[in-house]
Amino acid sequence: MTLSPLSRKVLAGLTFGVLALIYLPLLVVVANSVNPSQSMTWPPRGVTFEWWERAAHSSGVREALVTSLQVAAIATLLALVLGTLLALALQRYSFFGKSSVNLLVILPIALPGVVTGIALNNGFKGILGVDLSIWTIVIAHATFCIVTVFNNVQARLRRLGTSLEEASSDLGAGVFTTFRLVTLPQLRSALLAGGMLAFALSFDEIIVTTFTAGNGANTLPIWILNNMFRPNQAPVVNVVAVVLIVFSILPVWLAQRLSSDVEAAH
Amino acid sequence: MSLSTSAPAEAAAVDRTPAITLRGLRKTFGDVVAVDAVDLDIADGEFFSMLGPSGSGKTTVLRLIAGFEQASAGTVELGGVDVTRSAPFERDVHTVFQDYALFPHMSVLDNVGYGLRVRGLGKKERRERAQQALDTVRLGHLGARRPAQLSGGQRQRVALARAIVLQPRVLLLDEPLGALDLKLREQMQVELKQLQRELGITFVFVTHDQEEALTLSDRIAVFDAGRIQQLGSPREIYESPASAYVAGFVGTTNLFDSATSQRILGVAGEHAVRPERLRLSAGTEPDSEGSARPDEVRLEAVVVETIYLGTGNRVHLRTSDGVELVALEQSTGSLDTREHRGEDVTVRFARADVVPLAAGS
Amino acid sequence: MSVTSRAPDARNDQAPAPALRGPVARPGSRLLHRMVWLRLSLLLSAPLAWMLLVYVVALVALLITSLWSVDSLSSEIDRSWTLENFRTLLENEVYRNVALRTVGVAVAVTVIDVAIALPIAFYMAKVASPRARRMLVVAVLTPLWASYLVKVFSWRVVLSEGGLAEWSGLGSPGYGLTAVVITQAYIWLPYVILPIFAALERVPDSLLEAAGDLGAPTGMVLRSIVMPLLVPGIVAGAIFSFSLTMGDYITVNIVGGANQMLGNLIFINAGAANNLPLAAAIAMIPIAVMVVLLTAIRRTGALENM
Amino acid sequence: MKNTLRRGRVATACLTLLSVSVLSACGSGDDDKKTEAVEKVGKAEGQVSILAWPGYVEDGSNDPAVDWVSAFEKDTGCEVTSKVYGTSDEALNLAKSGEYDVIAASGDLSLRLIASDEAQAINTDLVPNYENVYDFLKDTEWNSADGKNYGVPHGYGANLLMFNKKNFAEAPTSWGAVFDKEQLAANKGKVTAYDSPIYIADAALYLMKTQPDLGIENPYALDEDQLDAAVALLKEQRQYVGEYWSDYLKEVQAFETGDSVVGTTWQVIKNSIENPDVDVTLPTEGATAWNDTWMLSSQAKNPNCAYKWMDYILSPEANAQATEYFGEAPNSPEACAQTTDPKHCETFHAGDEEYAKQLWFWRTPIEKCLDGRTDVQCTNYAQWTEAWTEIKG
Repeated sequence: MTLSPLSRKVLAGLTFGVLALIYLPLLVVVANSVNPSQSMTWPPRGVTFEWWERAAHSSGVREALVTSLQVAAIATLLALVLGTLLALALQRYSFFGKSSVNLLVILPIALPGVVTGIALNNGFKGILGVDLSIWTIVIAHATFCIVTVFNNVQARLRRLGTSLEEASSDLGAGVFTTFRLVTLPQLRSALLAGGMLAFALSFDEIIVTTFTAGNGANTLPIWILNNMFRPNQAPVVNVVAVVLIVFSILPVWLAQRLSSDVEAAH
Repeated sequence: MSLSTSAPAEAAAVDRTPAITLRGLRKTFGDVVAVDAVDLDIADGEFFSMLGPSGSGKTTVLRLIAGFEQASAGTVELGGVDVTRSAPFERDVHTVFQDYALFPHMSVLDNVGYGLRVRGLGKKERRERAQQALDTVRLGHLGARRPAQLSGGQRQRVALARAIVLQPRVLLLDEPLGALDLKLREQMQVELKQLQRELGITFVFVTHDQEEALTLSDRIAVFDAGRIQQLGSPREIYESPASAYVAGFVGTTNLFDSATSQRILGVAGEHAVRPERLRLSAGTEPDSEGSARPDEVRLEAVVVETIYLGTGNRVHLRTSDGVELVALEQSTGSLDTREHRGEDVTVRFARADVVPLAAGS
Repeated sequence: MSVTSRAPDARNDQAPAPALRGPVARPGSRLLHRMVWLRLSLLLSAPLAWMLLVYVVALVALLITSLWSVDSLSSEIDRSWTLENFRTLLENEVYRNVALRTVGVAVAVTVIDVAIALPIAFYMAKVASPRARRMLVVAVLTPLWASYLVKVFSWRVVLSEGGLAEWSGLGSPGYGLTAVVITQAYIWLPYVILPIFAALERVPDSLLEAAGDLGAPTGMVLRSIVMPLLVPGIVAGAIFSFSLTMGDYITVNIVGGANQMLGNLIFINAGAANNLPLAAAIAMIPIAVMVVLLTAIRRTGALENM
Repeated sequence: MKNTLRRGRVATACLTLLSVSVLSACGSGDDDKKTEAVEKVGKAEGQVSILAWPGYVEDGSNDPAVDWVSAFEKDTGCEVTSKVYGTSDEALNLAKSGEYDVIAASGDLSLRLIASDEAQAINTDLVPNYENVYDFLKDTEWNSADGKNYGVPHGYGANLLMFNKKNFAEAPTSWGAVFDKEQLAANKGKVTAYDSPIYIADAALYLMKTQPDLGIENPYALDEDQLDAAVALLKEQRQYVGEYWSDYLKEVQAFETGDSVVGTTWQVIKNSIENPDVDVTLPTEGATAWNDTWMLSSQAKNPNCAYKWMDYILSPEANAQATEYFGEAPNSPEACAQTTDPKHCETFHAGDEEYAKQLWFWRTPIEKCLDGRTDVQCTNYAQWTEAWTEIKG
């Protein structure tokens, strides 16, 4: 389709304008991480690195960060396995109740977090009699992360068709060999994309986490929530956010590169 | 038509176990009957084609033989062994897919060596045999490439190499030339035929292209609505179509329904005449030459359209009582024998060339 | 139709290498192939058991809890059936107002996000060079990693009196529903851009060009060719932004002024007021809204392609 | 953030409530749950698990400079694990899990813990530092029952009136600044209030002083008519409210920028505001307030370390650190001597009994009227919550 140079320019202008808007509040965060005022009012009153120093020495942040990474990693892993299994079942077979299963997978992300949160909280404590812990967070996160993996894998499977798997089977490969040598490599970039999104969702989730976190299970968002509104801690939270943004660019960029390389090879 | 279909070694063949035996094979998808009670024996080493329009069930039969589909009823035997319930990876047949189905994440050499890999062959032997198979299809120099870097014809040959490297007894080819342009297609036809002769493997070839089927096959099964309409050598199929359907699908033909036959030929029942059997002469001939010879049919007609084909002309005609005819004239070279639109012509053909068709199809 | 076998004219009787003959797959593989239901149940059992045990049980329990009440003296849950909570929801107009306000905000956020995401996703997928595309995706994804709370709070700073919005001369709507809509639209925008971008990426360029060739003007190409292919992506993004907004109670606390949304009511009843049955009953409102919405969308078939 | 029972004037209501709980304690026969105080502190178990408000148990992990837990661990050999909670109700649920030895409870929670047998009586003799605590914090109805002590007091603070001088010709001295229509009109959209059902008590307190015919004796004991009056007052106030606050930082920021100019606050918030125009006062009507109690779980697995903790956190050094960090009045004159800011206790009016007399410490409203009325049922916290939802609309 041919776009007039003008519409191209308008689109480009719009895109970069919105991107600028997206980054504006982040700039505020950066500014406040060096703003001497504890209440983070605008405009900043000067420059101080006190908060950065405090953040560097805060073992609470470090522990929360490690907890968050652990939770996100395990939840993502679970979501990858469960989401892929579901996508294979729903994309490759037809069976009674298929559309209900499809709806069920979407539900945890489609229902508001506060609903999922109290439902799981009530379920863990009231029904299953489980004490809340880091594992209840993992279970809750995995539950709503399944759908991101599921969506990506299902879309890929649909595009892939079955002929590669048939070819492999035709050439003598059994069910598992075919999955390992043919299906899985074809799913790689879809798994990467789905896993990334799942990881990001879990890493920054606060609402469901609030309801499912147990004693001592402080994820980073919970640490932020606990500290954001406390004396002397709020500016440190800004520092943490800035560090997160900076460090997230690398994995995001790498993943993007990796998945587009895989796409290109197709 | 280039193939002799006479069968010289009949005596030897009779007690050979067929490579493929299908009995009462049936496949339904929900309410749709894709394959309906197919019985078929395909001999060892035969080049066998399944011809039919899309949706006629030919590809489903192929997939049933390969094991990608499970038969709803009936049996599939390979070399006398019942494999109806076996998985594709248990069957000693290999398939060349219509879209080639090359693994995009592997090099050409790894693609060809895949079947050897899953059979647990060592890397060295694997590479040697794969290289050999690539050499056979004249792609030995492209082993390091990815499938995406190959042309359509090259991919087609890789798919062939990937299948033959396993030395199957039977090779199934699902419209393998469908995606190629005409020139490449003709070239590949020759290569396929040669390959089959050299390897001595049974080829089961699915196509909707009647010319391709006629050119390549030892025998052809013409499919329609999930059933085999006619089975025979290319010559039998072409010269003696068993039904109006076969006559219409394989080549062009002039079909006479029962009433027309009665009027023109004096016999009831459906009949067919191939266009190249029709002879045309200009003008309505005077009665003085007498009526047609007893072994000949003579009709008067008007030229509706003439189409130049290079090797000759295709002439569309209509008789005075409204019967539409098509005639094929060989080009004689020097003279322009082309009939013109609106011209009156006399059409003759031998009664021997008229094929009676089985009723009801 | 039975057929007599015919011998082919050419035969080559050389025996193939024995190594290549015979079945090579393991018995488990064979069994799995034969039993379609077994394969399916192996695939389905783990995820389905997970979803049922963890999630469906929890939702059903929530529904049951909404039919209980809390004994005011002991603060213990009284497990006798009552529709009292739902009567409260129906009779007290506050709940209706808050529910409508919440849905209104969610709709506004969703509409704004889709409207912004469409041209941007289109530019990213179809206009930008592959290199620029990658950079743009990174640029859209990166803010997801800055903590949600921090981003919301920085909007509070932007929108405050004398804040960045006023400072830059744009003016600020102050704290209130408008601020909530702006902030939520901001927070969820990447979640809407991504699926639409992914859907657009799957639309082959050739399809657009073909439509252009046939003389269709750009606008018509967009409407007749691109939009239908985009619907699943838009639906996915819209569900994201709609449901995430519906369930949020933190943003409205921070920039919503004196307003409250359904999430706040659920949160305060489940936590501070220790009235889980009422919280569960209120939670049925967003559940009902989403189920109706999803069912309607499922009719269009967009859900299967989500 | 804190829903606490008020320091009540009438003890009988409380005793009635407690007699019920004692009966149920006798009937339960649960061997794991102790209700009688021990005679002496035994050997340290090596660990103690604490449930507390954020900022009460700091081990330096948030800020290396803020650490009074490490010293305790070093002195006693008791490893501390802690969990913070957001509301008293959350704390009640957590306490019931039996995983915690010591609980820092606000007034409403302390009584509920006792009523549900989750707390055991303590022997204040085993907490030597208890002696120093201000007498007016001892033996109150939110930390003792039936003549037994169920905990030791931590710190306390009042809910004050904060205002921006620029918006007032003359500094306000009455809660009328946030409840009187005429005074509100001048600051429409810039009024703030504490975002919790317990804030209804603030309105009730104002009504108690300004509309005596309503007969309010205790802002936590409201019959339906009195609650309706308070709700009506708050609904009117709602028209002028810019935002409600429950987060510390939110109010600090709103007063810094001028988004809010008048409303209820804590002393610590005022202290964080750099804007010199913002001031704070204890209005003539008095104010609501909170006081927290360290309690011992009836399921405590480490009672000895728990006793050691209670004594430690009552020590002048630790109490000074914790209350100064949180921003509230310490519990003893000795602690006041230890604060890093020498004026801390002056600022927070620690030990000022006259000041404390004007405070109505948070309590949870229950059906049984806390002011001793028996002819009428009072409204409970669930009704307050519902009312609060309606007020905000």
